[in-house]
Amino acid sequence: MSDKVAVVMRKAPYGSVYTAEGFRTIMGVAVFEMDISVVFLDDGVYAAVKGQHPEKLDMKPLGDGFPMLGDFGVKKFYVHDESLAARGLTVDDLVVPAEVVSSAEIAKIMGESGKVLPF
Amino acid sequence: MSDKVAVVMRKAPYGSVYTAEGFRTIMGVAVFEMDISVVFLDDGVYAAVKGQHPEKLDMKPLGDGFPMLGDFGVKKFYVHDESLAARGLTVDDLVVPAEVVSSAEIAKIMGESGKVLPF
Amino acid sequence: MLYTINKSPFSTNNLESALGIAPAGAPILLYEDGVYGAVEGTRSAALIQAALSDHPVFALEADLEARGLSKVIDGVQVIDYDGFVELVEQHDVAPWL
Amino acid sequence: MLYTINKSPFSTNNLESALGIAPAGAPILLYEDGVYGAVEGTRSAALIQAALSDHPVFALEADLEARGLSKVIDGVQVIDYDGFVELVEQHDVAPWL
Amino acid sequence: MKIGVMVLEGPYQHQAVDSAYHFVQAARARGHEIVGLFLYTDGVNNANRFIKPPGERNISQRLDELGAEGIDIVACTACSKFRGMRPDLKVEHIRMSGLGQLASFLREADRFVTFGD
Amino acid sequence: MKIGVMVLEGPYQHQAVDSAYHFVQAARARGHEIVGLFLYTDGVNNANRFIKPPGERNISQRLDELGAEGIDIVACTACSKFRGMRPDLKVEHIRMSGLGQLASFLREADRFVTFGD
Repeated sequence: MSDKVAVVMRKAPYGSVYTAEGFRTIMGVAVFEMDISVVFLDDGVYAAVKGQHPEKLDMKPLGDGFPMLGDFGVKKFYVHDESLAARGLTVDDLVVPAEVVSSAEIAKIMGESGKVLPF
Repeated sequence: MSDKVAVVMRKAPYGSVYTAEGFRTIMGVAVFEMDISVVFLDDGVYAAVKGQHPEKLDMKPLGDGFPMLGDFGVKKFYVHDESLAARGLTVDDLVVPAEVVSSAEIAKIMGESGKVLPF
Repeated sequence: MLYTINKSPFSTNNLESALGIAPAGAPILLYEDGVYGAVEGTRSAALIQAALSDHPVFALEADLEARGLSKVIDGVQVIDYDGFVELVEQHDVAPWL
Repeated sequence: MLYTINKSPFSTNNLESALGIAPAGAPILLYEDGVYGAVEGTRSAALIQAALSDHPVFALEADLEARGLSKVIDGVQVIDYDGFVELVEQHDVAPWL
Repeated sequence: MKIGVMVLEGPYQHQAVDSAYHFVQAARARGHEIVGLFLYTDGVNNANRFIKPPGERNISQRLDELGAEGIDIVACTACSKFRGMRPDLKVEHIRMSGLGQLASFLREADRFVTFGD
Repeated sequence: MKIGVMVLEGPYQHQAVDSAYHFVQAARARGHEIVGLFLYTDGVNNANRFIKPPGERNISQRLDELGAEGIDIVACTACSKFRGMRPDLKVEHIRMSGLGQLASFLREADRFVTFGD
């Protein structure tokens, strides 16, 4: 019995549904008072970049939702330092003020959460 | 109007349906007298390796089918030299006597076929 | 032949694989998650920068905008779906899925 | 934590990504198309060979057999689904999809 | 020009069918004829008439509209059996057929484009 | 031990649901309790009772059997709407519910394993 879970976002948005469902999972599970850590890793960092405009694809912007998650009690956002650097990004390019963390710290966050949901 | 088509197998078997459907496409389209070139490239070379035994997964072996395609008029099999080498394989590891070809030759085969079906 | 790539070069080998096969002069189209390969200043930008000496490279505008990508590598031509169709008029298609 | 990888190391960066995160001692399980990473004599074998000094590495037998893969890298432990469950008894799971 | 299109993935999970839709619209706007749109493997799931996405684009309805405008949209029969996509679950303007239909589209088309994962 | 399982892909297209099935069988053989099997995103398509694969394993039937043996198998309601997976199309022993059910499975489980693409 534990109410901790880490949602690890590793995939790019729009090409597939996983980012959108990862977001929906965070919100949907947070409502039930789970203690959620959100980790942006690999192409998952693109889930949170500013300025997404998928209107021409008739889709809804995904990035916009992340800052609202605080209202649902989701406050722990982490982003992988190397994944940002590989993409020429900094945390200022993201829609949420995520904590920039190393590989070792991500392993620790997942380990402490115990359960990992991959999107 | 052309009856030529190249079926390019780039994905590994069993993890996803593409190899199985690529095979089914080759057979199903060959029956309608299309002139088919089959190309094994990247992880697609694994589609044709000998000794596949997916019975424990309750699946049917895919490799076994390729040699039978000759009966449907499919005789042009090509395999990418670099893809074989990267996987420590030779053409003798394959269930069909495919012609070992270079990247440039694959581009030429696809170009002459005009239509490319990716699996 | 037009080589079309829809995957991020960080996640899959599709872009590298297509560039290894495409002969000089063959146009490359980046669309869907493939447009991440067109962004400047990333670790995989070198792939497209090198390709530009041998290939015309295109990236689909709607997919770039969707993903918030504005800084495109110099020399990559940003096109819309009308431009995609125009490329298909001029070339047979090799989809690199 | 058990890191589970189901993709070919030739096609995606999943194995490399997981190995970059997994701390020393964390077990690695290769299953589905992930078992291609366990085969000796391939260009990506170096990934698992290097990992073996830091991690116990497992490969799922049914997936190896399905794909006709018999030559497994020295030190990789071939297990069945019962062994997969045993690993899950001992560790939380980080699925690297 | 005559253009054939194939889609290998289902609705919402992958962008493939969306890209195919936008491509088809652009091709028609440029005066081309779509000789056929073949829904293969999970692509057959795009034919489901019960798709009801709250507040989002309705993919099967979009395809149904393309079909009503005269585009021949075909869902692979065998793939449909594997996925429980029965004829009575389809939108009106998508029909089912086998690989012979794919062969016809390939033969008739000047260009053939596949969208997938 | 209590184990929760999630499946993110549909039948036949990906091995995910097959792996989940074999894993669940092995876990039960070792005496574990499966607290729930959550079918998410395309995973909901595994619930389709009209799946009729000629000569191959029937995935929805297998899940139905697991459900009949007491495993709580839940298809995500919202994902089902997006994919046209109506309640009357499901096999008998799979029910529909929302993310609250996923939260319950997560909370109750000692271990949680996800199968996907």
